[in-house]
Amino acid sequence: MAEWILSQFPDSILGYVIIGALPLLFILPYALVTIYLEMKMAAHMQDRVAYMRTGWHGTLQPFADILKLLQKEDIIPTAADKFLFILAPYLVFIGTYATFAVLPFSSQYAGSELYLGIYYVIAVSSITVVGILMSGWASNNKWSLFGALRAAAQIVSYEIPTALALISVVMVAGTMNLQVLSQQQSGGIFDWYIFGGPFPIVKKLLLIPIMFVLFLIQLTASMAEVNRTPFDIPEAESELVQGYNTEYSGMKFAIFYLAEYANLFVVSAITVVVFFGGWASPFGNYLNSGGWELFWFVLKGMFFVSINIWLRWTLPRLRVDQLMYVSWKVLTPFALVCMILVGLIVVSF
Amino acid sequence: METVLKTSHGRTLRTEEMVINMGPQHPSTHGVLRLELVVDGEIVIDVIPHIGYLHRCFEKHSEHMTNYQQVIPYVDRMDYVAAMNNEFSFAIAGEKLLKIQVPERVEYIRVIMAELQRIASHLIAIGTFGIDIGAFTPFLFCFRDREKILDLFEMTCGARLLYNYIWIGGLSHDLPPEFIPKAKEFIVDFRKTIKEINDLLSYNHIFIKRTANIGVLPADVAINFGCTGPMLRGSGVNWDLRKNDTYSVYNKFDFEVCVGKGEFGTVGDCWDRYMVRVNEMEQSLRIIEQAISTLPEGSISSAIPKRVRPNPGEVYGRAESPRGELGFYIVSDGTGTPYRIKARSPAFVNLSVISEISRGYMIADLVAITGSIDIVLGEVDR
Amino acid sequence: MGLLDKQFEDGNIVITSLDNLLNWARLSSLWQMQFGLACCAIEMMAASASNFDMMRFGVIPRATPRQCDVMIVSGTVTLKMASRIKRLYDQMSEPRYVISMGSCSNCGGPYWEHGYHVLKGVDRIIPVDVYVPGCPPRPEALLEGLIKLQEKVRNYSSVKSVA
Amino acid sequence: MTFQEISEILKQKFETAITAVKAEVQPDPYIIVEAKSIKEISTFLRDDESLSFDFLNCLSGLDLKGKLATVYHLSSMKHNHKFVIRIEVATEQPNIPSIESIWKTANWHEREAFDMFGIIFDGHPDLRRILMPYDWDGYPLKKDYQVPEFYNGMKVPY
Repeated sequence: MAEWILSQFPDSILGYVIIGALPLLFILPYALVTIYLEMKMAAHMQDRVAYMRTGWHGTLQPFADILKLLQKEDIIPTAADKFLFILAPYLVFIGTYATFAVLPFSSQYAGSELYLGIYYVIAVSSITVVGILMSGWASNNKWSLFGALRAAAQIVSYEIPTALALISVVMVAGTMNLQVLSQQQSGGIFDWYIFGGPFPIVKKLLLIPIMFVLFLIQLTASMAEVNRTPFDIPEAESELVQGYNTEYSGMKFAIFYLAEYANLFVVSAITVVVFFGGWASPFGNYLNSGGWELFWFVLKGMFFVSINIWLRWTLPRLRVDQLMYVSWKVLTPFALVCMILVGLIVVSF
Repeated sequence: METVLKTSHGRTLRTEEMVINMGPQHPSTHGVLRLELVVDGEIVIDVIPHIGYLHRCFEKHSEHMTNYQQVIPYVDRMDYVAAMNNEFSFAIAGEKLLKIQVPERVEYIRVIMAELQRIASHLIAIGTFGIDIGAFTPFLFCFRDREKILDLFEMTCGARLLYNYIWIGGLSHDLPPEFIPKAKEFIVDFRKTIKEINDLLSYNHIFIKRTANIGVLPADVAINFGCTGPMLRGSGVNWDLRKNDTYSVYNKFDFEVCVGKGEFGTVGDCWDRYMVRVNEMEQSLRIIEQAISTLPEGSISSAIPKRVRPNPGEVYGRAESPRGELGFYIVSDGTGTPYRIKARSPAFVNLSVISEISRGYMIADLVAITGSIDIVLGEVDR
Repeated sequence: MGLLDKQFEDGNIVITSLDNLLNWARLSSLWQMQFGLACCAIEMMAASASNFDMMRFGVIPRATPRQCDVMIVSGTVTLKMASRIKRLYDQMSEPRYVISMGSCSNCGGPYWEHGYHVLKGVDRIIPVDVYVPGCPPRPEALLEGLIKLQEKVRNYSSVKSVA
Repeated sequence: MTFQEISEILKQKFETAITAVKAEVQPDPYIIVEAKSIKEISTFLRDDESLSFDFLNCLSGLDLKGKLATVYHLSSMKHNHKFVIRIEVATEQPNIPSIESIWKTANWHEREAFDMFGIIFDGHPDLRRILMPYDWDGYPLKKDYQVPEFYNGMKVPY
């Protein structure tokens, strides 16, 4: 698809710009839907109904929210570090947006079919931390600083189990290319890596329990990476007011908001690509043409987004040291053991 | 305290403690409490509470009322989540001063109301404690069931929050006929809610990890600081004015005093204080059940004095409010106007222990400790 | 506020619909400041809890003043607290609205006469858009106040100059 | 133990320190003691086996028009009995020793009495205003208190 667009604009940078902007076509509607979905899901879990006044069952509410945030006064506190303060939200969004480059939305489209896909995701998503640290520091607010430092500690720690879990799958698959990973799993639901991948039966059976543990590690760690309850300590409302985005208002806050939801999809999408077949249909070759692939990918992604939302409104929050405990003393050792086991299986079969 | 660290290159790094203000507007301070924290990173070194942001001059007002009954609306507004209990305490003090014997039916209705209010108050305490820990959903479940209690109150006296219902010598309204069936229905429903709260929050692994062994208050410290109510009972001291200094008709009912047992940590930690509240709701239901089944007939207004004019003298009347011992010290000079009324509010005394029990814990724990003390700033500041 | 502020002398149909759209966005997404003072705060909490569910109107509680549109002053404003409320109001970003909930913040309520430490009405320090009477007002009354505020926002024009 | 018995014990022990025994005040009688001996008496009341008043319920200030007073409501969890002590001092020199070291409850209550009545508790570790702002003038609960017209530019009376 990328070649086709480029061929339409020979000798021009325009083609690249269009390719670069394509994920926005997805992110904006997705964010609107997810904001609505989150509030409605939460409300129905809590015996409420939430938005009812804007459109049918409040469906237009996200539009109203965004439109209102655009109108709000954009405050830059006097004591803030102005340059960093303005840059921070964009940096957070860039970190998230850049990962969209390698997400294979269908077999026809992926921004870039990078050979180091997973490696790239792990590396680029860390830019978010820099943005958050900047926002916390620049706000010149003690609570924001707390939030930023917590966020840095948390995201850095949780990248290790995530990376280990992903690398284990890479060892099995033999590729880091997310598109190739998806292609490997396109033979129906039992070819997905969560069910051992497209391998002979013995290897498959050995891999299934390990893959399951790896999936749980990846799910937990990814939840921590997007700062959501039970791991939402960087913006823990009852402790740190709003954490690192306490001083942000209007448009800048909207970008933080957008980045948070976009990031939520990125981590869900990575889980989907690595363990749940990416754009592959669960029925093998049935319902597997172009449009359906996009549908499956988004559907699976939204499923994990919903799981995140569900857990957020059910569980209490962890404390900082407990959070570190979970990462360094539970997830990382388990991931390491899994990695060794995967290595043994790969070598012996 | 300033620590100076030497790096391997011979440079010096200085670390300093940070002073940080929590409140008066902060999501976890339950109103307008202000805590001045001295922190070393996440560790709380010292807590200095500042109160008075809701000082509404209750004592001055009561000295200007022309009648003791007029004080009751102000008493309501002291601890606004447990107004019935406040009125009850004040009525006890007033009746002791005036030497009034109130009819049996009045006492029964008062007990029913006080216990319903205790449940409502504990529901708020549990719900907001949940929010402090980060669980938002239990809060809404608690408020949903609290509304059922408020409906019962509204049916009886027309108000949702501040009732002016219990007067010195009697009550403002009798129970409406549909009260008893509704209350019975509520009791059945509410037993399920307690189970739901336990499933969702009390025995949640993360919740236990966050609250057990946190903010441990030893029994002797609790007594020395004058803590009462679930604070004191959470520390394992079996002390409940309803049993130990029986007032009204509490001696006719069979109920247990819930104490903290240190099930998941040390006796006197946040989880114990929380659990005492959950268990007390169950005991309150038992009291209401018994009171409803043996409710005597009679008048509710026969003992209300036409003119409240006590002899010169003074009295200290106390009762067990959801937060602990709520006492009223009344000095009368023989006129209809109280010479001096001092409220001994449990939340005020309980809060004074906060700096003692939160040193050395983390900021997140401090939030849990503040939540487990269950303060109502209207009562702290009066 | 924005660049368009008071730039157009007379409204035409485009500007009027733009106005309507902007006002619609503002009034449907009034984020509320999580800020309780006294008794009324409990009723405010009840209004956002299950039975009344203020979120139907698009009201979400936010912890920080920067991201809020409406401040519900719920309860007695004391002299010690007054300067803090003023500061919080100043920290809110425009356009901002204030609902004064309950008699105490309207005029001092039951504390008007002998309350030496009570500010007799929050409108002495910050401008108030809607007053909700009652001691305390029922949650329904607060919702009514919110609807009144929405009406007020609806009739405002941020683009046209006021005649 | 009843009020009579407790006051008898105290009378024997601290004969000179007790100014008056107001047994006729109903329903809660009290004794008046001298300010300077309150610490000794408190320590005795707390530590004596048969009395063991381990709990200070309430400490209230009181303006008696010309005199200021503090009232201590004590009770014992062990024996379940109560006792009331009062100290009266002149308004001009309202100094009373602090009993914060004996019952910690007194800490905030004494600060409150200081805040509201201007009673000065000698030996209190942290005698600051507690409810009113630090820059407030006067002691509001005194009977002759005049409400100021303005505080920090805000009009105080209605």
